Amino acid sequence: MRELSKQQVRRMIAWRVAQELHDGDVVNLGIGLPSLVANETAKDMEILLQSENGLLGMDGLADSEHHDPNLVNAGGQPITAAIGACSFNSADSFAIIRGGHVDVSVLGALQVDELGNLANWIIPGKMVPGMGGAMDLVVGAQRVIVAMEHTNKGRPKLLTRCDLPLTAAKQVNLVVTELGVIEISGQGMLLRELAPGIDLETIQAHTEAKLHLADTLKTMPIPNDL
Amino acid sequence: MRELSKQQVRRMIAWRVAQELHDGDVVNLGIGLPSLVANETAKDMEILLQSENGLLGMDGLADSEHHDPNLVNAGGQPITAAIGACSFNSADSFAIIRGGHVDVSVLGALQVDELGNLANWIIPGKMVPGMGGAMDLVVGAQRVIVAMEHTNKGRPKLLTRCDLPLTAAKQVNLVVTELGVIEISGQGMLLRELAPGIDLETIQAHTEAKLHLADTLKTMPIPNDL
Amino acid sequence: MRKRIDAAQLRQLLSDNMRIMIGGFMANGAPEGLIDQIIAAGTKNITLISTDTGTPEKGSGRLIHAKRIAKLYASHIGTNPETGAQMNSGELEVELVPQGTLAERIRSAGAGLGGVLSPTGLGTPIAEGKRIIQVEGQDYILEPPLRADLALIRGSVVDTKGNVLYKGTTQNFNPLMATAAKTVVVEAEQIVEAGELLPEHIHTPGIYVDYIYQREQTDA
Amino acid sequence: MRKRIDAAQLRQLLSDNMRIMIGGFMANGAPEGLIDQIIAAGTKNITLISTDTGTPEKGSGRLIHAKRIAKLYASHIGTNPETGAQMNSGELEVELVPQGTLAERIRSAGAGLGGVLSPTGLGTPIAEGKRIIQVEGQDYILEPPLRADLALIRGSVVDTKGNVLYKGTTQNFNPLMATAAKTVVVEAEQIVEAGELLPEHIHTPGIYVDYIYQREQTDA
Repeated sequence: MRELSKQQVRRMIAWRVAQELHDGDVVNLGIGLPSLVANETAKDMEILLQSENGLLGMDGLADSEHHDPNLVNAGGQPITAAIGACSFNSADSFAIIRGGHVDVSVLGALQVDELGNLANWIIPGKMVPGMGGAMDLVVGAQRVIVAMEHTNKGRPKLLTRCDLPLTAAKQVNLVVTELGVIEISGQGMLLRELAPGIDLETIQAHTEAKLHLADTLKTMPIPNDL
Repeated sequence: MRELSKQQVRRMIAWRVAQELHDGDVVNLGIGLPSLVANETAKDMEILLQSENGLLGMDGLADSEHHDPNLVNAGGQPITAAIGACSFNSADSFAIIRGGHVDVSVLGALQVDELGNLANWIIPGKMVPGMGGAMDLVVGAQRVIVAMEHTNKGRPKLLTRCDLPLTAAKQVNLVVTELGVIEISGQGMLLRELAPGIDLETIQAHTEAKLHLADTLKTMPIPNDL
Repeated sequence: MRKRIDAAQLRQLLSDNMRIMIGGFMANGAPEGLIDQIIAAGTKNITLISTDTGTPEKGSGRLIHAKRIAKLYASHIGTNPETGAQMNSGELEVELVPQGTLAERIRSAGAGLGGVLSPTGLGTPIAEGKRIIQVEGQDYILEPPLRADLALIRGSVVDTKGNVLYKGTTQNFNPLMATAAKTVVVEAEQIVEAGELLPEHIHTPGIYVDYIYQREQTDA
Repeated sequence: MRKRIDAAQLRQLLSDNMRIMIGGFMANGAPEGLIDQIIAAGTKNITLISTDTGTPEKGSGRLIHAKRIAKLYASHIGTNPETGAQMNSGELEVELVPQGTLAERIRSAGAGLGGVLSPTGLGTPIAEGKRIIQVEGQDYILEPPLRADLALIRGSVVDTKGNVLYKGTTQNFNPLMATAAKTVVVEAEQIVEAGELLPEHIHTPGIYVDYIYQREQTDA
């Protein structure tokens, strides 16, 4: 496989996450890379996007022509609503999230470990943005998918144990990176798919946690046009 | 004072309770005698009636011409809504009640005692209607007024201690009967007003609890046309 | 309109010993057409959660009258003499819950919370045997979440995505129950196309609604 | 329209050391006109409750930028560099609260409940030093109610009785904060006569609203 640009890597991860979604799923996408998943879902599939600031049925970013100052996403950007969308207050929004009514939450991570622990909200002494809605999303969603680049400036992000303060304990189900797809199982990290052109040694070298091999290790599918 | 009919007694009590209300008060009226208070408020006063099944701004009972099957009071009777009324679900309705946003709750009682304890929801082995919204109303309202006939078939209802299961502990502020107006104070029952033609001996004879006399014992006002 | 079901499909959702929540307040906003189907299906030994039991002829109380209920959670049963009679005879187990507490117990189940800390019922028989939690010097009763296998609700206007608007006082327990059951069926007074309800007018998001039912018009 | 107030009357409601809730999410649905008046009045040493601190130029974050806040409860502060800077320098005390927990803490104060039992934050620094309550075998963090002296909210349409409707995503924390403060002021985008909003379209009942404020039109 030829060298991919940063943008191609991000698209490849977002596209692979989109393959995990099912028709009718209620999905919350975090800002950054996870938000790209919205562009990659099959056109005949209906995915309901939940925006934790108070909308179910988010459509896309609004262009200047359709800009409604009363309608923004969780990043504060102007958006459009799909037909049949509904709005609500923050208590009701997090009742949807915490109550298990979101099928899939996709978010980024600073660290994920063998137990499914997730750290993505604070680097003590360096970065304290706050957790926003992330802690509720990770606890409440039926399935938690982490979509991220495999390493941070070469340092592994998939660890035996997170050393940053946690966002939530034991909630991550799946991790998708540009190197492969890893399930968090009762026995630790289970490698399900390897990206084209990546071998076991390479992915393990970039992963602190021990990768167990799934019985049916597959090649990770990527978009046709990549 | 001449002998009053049962209907006149009820009207006298309801009218006296209405004098306790202030312009702009949010009021919840229990079924039966308390519901009559709505007819007795001064015409230039705005009282907002809360119906715990989900309406603020109850107007009156609907006649057949204005009957809307989607609009009923807590007794299930068709009603009309005042201009500016709003409706809500039961959680939000009791958030209004329990959260202290109802100024006055007026309800009937089987028993009230010196501590302000109230019993009005069950007679074990005889009558088990359930508490409905009464327990929340008595705990949540800023002021709890009991509107009732002074005795039940001659037996006192104002007791040293309730012997029926309680609706709420220490929440009653005022009791209005056809014999007088009694405040529940830190020292027990404080007689504030005596109905016209009633003497101290008579009211005490119909009251099990000891009645303390207010410094300024007054004659209980009654409607001019009674 | 993939969510619409008819009476036959609805009956497939019913089984004996189920835990069912039914909306309505004194039968106002109650899904009478769905209650008809439970009666017709013969479903029995039901645990019913409903704020009152209406009357023997109206609302969830019809199921008491038809002797389908084994256990009941309600705040008020005084308007249906059948409920008291079956309770006294031991046929029906009744747990009385203050109305505001009932609403919050259902809401907390739907919201993924561990129940409610309510001051309502302190010093009364309602507090007996329950945990009392002190917060900031005040006592509260810990009341656990209340959920069900099936919620049957009624909506005034339902769009094809399952979004619901309730008119007048017909909201009552309906939007709360919609959040707290594994399967949710709404009986629609009126069905409209998605998009006809404004996003900010919707009381129950369509994601909570599994199926939409409309009572068959017997009067042609 | 007895609830309407002008800027001078509004400033009478403000004082140093107050505990103020301000609605809005990334300044969407934030009462910018009311924030203007706090800045103009010079009110300081405020305890602020707001889900985020917007930016230094928008929403409640303007009060951070103007150094009026001594203590902050928020779920996210990353979009306003001033907040982090003042926190690091020790000028500003910050309590970070998960967004859903913040919403429920405010709601529970308004609803007379003893706080919230939330699973959010278990096993993280958010749980440290807090009471853990087990219900039906699950652990929950007990999070106490959160109330304020003053809530400043924004409504899209406000009627003359104070009933509020919020358009689009501008609800966010506004209707919750309206229930949990001693005094509530709504900044109205549009004021209509009572009766123009249908009862079932109203998000915040007028009884929660003490005053209605409309920003002066500086552009004639």
